[in-house]
Amino acid sequence: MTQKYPIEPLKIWNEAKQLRGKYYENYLAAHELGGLRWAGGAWSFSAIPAGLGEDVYSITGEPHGATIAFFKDFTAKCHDAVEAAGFPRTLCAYMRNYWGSILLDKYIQADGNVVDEHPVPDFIWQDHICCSHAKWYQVARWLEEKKGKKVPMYCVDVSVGYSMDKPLEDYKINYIVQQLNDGIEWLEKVTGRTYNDKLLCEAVWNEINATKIWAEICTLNQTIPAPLDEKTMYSLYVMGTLMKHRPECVDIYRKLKAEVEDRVRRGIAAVANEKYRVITDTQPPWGFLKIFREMEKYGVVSLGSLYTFGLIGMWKYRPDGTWAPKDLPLEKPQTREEAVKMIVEWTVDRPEWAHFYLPEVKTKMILSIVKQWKVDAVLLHYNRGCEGLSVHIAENRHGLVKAGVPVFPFEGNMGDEREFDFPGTLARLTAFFESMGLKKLKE
Amino acid sequence: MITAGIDVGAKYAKIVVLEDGKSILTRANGIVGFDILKSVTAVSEKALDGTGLKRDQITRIVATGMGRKAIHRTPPINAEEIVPDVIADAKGTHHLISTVKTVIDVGAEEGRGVKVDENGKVRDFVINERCAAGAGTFIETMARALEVKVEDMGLLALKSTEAIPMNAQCCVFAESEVVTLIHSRVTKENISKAIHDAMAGRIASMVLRVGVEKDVALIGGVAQNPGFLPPLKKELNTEIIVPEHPQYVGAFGAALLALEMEGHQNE
Amino acid sequence: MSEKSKEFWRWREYRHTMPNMDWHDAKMVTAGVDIGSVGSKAAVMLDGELYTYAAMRTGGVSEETAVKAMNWAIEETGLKTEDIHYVVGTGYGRVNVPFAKRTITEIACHARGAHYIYGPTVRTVLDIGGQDCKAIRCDEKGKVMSFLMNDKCAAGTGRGLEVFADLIRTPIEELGKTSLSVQDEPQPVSNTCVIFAKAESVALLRQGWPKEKVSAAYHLAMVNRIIDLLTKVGIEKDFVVTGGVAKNTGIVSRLERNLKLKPLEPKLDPILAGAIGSALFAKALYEKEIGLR
Amino acid sequence: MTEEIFQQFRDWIDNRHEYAKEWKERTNKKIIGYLCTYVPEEILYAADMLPVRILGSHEPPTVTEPYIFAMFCHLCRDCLAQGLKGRFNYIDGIVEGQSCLHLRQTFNAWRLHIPTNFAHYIHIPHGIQNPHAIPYLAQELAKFKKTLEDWTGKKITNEGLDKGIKIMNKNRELMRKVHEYRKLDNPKITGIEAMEMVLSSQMVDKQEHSKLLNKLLEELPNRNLNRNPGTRLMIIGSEDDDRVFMKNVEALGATFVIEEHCTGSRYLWDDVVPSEDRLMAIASRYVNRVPCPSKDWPEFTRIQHAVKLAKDFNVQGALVIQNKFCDPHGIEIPPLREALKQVGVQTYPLEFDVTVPWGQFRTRVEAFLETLTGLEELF
Ligand SMILES: Nc1ncnc2c1ncn2[C@@H]1O[C@H](COP(=O)(O)OP(=O)(O)O)[C@@H](O)[C@H]1O
Ligand SMILES: Nc1ncnc2c1ncn2[C@@H]1O[C@H](COP(=O)(O)OP(=O)(O)O)[C@@H](O)[C@H]1O
Ligand code: SF4
Ligand code: SF4
Ligand code: SF4
Repeated sequence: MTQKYPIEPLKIWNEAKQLRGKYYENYLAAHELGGLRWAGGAWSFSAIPAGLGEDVYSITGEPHGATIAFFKDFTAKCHDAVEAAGFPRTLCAYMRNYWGSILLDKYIQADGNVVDEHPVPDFIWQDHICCSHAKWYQVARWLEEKKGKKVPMYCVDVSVGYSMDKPLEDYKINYIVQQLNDGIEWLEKVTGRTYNDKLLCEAVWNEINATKIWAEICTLNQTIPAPLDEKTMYSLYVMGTLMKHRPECVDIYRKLKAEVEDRVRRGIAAVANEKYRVITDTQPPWGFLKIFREMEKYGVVSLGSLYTFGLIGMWKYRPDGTWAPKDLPLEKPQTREEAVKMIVEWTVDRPEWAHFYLPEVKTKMILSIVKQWKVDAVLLHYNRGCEGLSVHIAENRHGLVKAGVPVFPFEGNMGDEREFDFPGTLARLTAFFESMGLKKLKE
Repeated sequence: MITAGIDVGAKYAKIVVLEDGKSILTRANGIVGFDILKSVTAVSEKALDGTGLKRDQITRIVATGMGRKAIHRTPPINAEEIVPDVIADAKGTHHLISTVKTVIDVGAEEGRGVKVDENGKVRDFVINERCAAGAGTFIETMARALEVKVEDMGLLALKSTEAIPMNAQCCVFAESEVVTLIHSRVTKENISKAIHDAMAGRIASMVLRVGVEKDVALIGGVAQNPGFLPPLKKELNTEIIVPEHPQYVGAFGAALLALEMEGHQNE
Repeated sequence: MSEKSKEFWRWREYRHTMPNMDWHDAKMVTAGVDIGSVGSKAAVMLDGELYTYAAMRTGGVSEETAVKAMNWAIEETGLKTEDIHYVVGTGYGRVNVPFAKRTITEIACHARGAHYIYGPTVRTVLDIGGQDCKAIRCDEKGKVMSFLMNDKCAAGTGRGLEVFADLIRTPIEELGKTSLSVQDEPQPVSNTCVIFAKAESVALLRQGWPKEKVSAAYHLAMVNRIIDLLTKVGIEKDFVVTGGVAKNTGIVSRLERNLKLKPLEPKLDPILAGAIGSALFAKALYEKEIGLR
Repeated sequence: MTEEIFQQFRDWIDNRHEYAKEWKERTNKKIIGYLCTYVPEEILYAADMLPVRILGSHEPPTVTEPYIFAMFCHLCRDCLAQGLKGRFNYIDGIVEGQSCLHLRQTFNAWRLHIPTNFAHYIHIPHGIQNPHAIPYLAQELAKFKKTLEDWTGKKITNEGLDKGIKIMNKNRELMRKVHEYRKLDNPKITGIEAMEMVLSSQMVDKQEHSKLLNKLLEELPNRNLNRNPGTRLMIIGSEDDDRVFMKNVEALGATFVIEEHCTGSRYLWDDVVPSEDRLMAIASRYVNRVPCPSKDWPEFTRIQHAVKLAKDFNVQGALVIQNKFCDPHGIEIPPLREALKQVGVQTYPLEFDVTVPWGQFRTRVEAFLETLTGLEELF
């Protein structure tokens, strides 16, 4: 069968892969490099500890949890260890992966290489909006303490809500700003270092740029054929979850954007026989990414999801009602005050925070994607591994069905393969495609 | 033109042979053993037996059901096409009840809810995931614990005098709960009702995910169980139509699809 | 009975009286009756030594089964129920033992029974019965320190094995051996649910796997689940297995292999642990009653 | 007399809806349903409204499937089911005080699918251990107060707030006094009775409830329960209103002498300390109260509190229950059990669902009791 569109591998692929690998190595080697390392979540205000110096390396829990999930044997060991320690198996799967590696005292790197000893962070820097965010590290700290290692922890409460149509009240912004200011003092105290406001301003500006460029890259996927598919995006958005405040991240996203623009110009597709465009929602079952290959056999391309777009990318509604990358602030911050306020105001618009509060907002954003990205159907992952991103998911399903969008819900778990039935899901998924009039393409 | 549909279920194979999409020439069912091909061949021989019909007189066979792949383009049956259950269910039910909007199909190991449009096409569907407690096997397991024939379970339930809640949702634990109930001298009638209620609750909550729109039809082998319909109606708070020979509706739908496909090919 | 309707899951029922023992010589005759969800066991002890016992399948009505098991155990010994000083009931149907003076949970009884059967070095007892599986930690006297039972899903129990025996048409007593006859261990069946594990086994058989291999896959899945439970409670030596499934070599030898820990060899039928434990408690209770304690 | 008082508590629970409807009829005032005990009932009393807690009915909730994914805890689904079934059709509004995601989902589904005139979500801070939480909450409460005022067209005065604070403080204080009788070697009330006392206080007019508590406190010194208290148990965990379970366990030869959850002592442990700035005073109470685990970080203060309760009430063992899928509480189980173990209190974990499988649980609880005290003399 002849291909409908030309395809090409991404040129930047290897560079991205190396960057990611390096990141995991640096964290491990932080002390040898004379630096510090900290642990926290993918959503934490990572630009703030950047003011401690250029030699501060971090590891973020969610992408690390996902990396673990990718290697099923290691995951299984993690889960066994966590259950043996008496934790319920219904908890956040990433968190259990993370705890598991502490309990096993092993560290897995991006390429699946497992080394002995889970590196203990010098401090924990996290924020809290999902029930599990701060608790994750509180328990991580408890587990380290049982091994005789005391880890100081700071956690910022960002659970102030979200409003769709008007900005958050000042006292809410201030509440977060005050905590970050305290946090800076705390960082100085626990590390004994003097805080550098200039580095902070740089980091904030990097983060703002990186997250905006990512949104622009996602926007390019509105093209038919789509230049990127979701599986590829997973490998690229991860930089934003690991080091969104770092110059390397801005740099690679710039290059990536240029390359994708070029693909669009030349009509290069991600899936050669793109016929049917879908998006997903929330993290996929990481151990089963091959489901995307199965979809391609029907000419189906997944363009991304609110999750891949909105976890890193920053978006806003334009006056004309379109959903688009958020505009940059007018200028780079110059002082600590400006920088802290700017990053708080930038971050509270994160789409992946909005839906924590109002299901209507999430439905609205998904519907915007459906319209602007010319999407035919939405696959909703009822994800047992993450209550944070599956909160209100049934409401979203409702909203989509009401708007006439075909929806395929499936149950799974992003990080615990025991809760994902691959053959069963595949059978139902192909039934869905066939009921949409698609046929398996002849090979 | 003669077409046929074969529904190769988890437990039973059902075959319907159809003339011009109107009259059913023959139909039969039988257990699916380890060797699917052999079992289905036996069922189709049973169906054709005495009708004078031969395989080569059947223009096209469409297979559906869990085991459909085993007979796809494989002799001796050589089903030309295969379709997922939900599509066959929708087609068959819509043909029998043109006003149907929601089809509930409960088989041996799977329960399904299908939303159907005015042309008999699938609009949306849901299939039970992972727990066997929402399908026919559940009642079969319980029948064994009660030492009652499956076919009699429903009638027993209809004679109950009292509603008893059942806690355990899992087949196996439900079995031990049934044993506890037996020991506490609860009547078989009441236990049987509790079992049907529990299962109806599970199916209802699954179907509610796609929403219930009238008319609602119940098909599949479990539709033949008279004890299941009343609690399901109650849970969903709606009337439910059970077509004649509900177990064959999927196969019937497949036979209709076979005819349609022929039509397209000749165009 | 035709081959077709043969019930492979029906394990053999039996009784036994120890030779060279006479109840007339005993100061204390006590008994334990363990009414499990699948098996019912009765044991009579003379001054704390096992004298006679019976094991049979639990019927529809526990009270009847209890009486039957007890009567069968004392059959031909000349002993009458009235001669027994104290009876303790245990097991799932413990409250339905009409002639028992007291009930004690099977958890305490299995630990104590294991202590009797295997000796005082036992620290971890794994009881795999009909519908549940218990991991028990005990001290040198056979007293329970902590325990866990499997939750929600009944996979990993004797009942599941019975269903499976029927499926592959192999008598339950030989099931374990069959599963050990394969060269290399296959992947375990993935579904932990009894019902789906069965469905998955059917699928494997349809793919042409020999039944030995499917059996190995099924046993392995069960063993994995059991190990999960064991690690939660923590395994300490010496480790023993009790309950009916202790007689299934397919389970026990895989436990040994995967835990890298050899369970002690039973000196007595391990299905009796619960009944023996309760008979020993009966003795202690009787001593208390007559002022010996 | 005492028996009649407890009977009244029970009747209030069993007939909570009838009570509320009758109350409304009688007083012509508004009733507000709330989901989590972080809702400051003081302000609702100040607005002359009756706050009633929305709780489930322990029937398998099939009706919630379209609105809440089944991996969320049964409480949040069961609560929504009550609304969908119209059992709370008398309430004038619904309010949620931010706690876990699970109840937030219930709140939103309620707001979207069940007709109500008023729905308000208070963003109670999670960072209760940081110094900015109290002033921040005071502002959130001011917003809540204003929304109420806008809705009713009636100002909430300082006198009103004082009244609200007084009603709540009084009720909590009386219930704490009753709890003193649980410390006795032979407690004068059982666990199920205590649970029914606390539960009913969440369902009826606190002033009426307090009247009854006053009577109860007069009677209790002379009460003799005539029952062997057996093992002194504690129960810790997520929300728990499973009365069947409590009753069954106590029938096995045990007494629950204290519980740490929000339908038990956690609800009544802390008072508002009055001060000129009423909203700051209320905010302090909700930030400083015995916390729900979702808010309790970086230190485990609730665990420390549970350990103290275990000592003060001289417990012999604790059942640690987890509502299936409840993350905030589930996360803390191992640290909690370890902390109790360190002070010599053995624990046993149980996972609760919308109904408990008593057949399975009975053996476990009995065996746990046996390991604690039951069989010592038989070895
Ligand atoms: N008369 C009956 N009474 C009760 N249950 C029945 C009856 N007939 C069939 N069933 C049940 O229906 C189920 C089989 O339904 P079917 O739709 O053929 O399933 P599948 O397609 O999955 O094999 C079995 O579980 C069986 O117990
Ligand atoms: N001879 C045997 N060989 C293998 N398995 C056996 C044998 N006898 C009994 N079993 C197994 O033991 C189980 C019953 O164990 P038992 O300890 O009596 O359970 P319970 O006390 O829970 O009823 C049966 O389900 C069966 O799987
Ligand atoms: S449950 Fe989801 S949102 Fe919450 S911490 Fe885990 S991964 Fe993050
Ligand atoms: S709960 Fe029971 S029926 Fe459900 S999956 Fe588990 S063993 Fe199977
Ligand atoms: S039980 Fe847990 S998850 Fe459920 S409402 Fe309570 S705190 Fe939230």
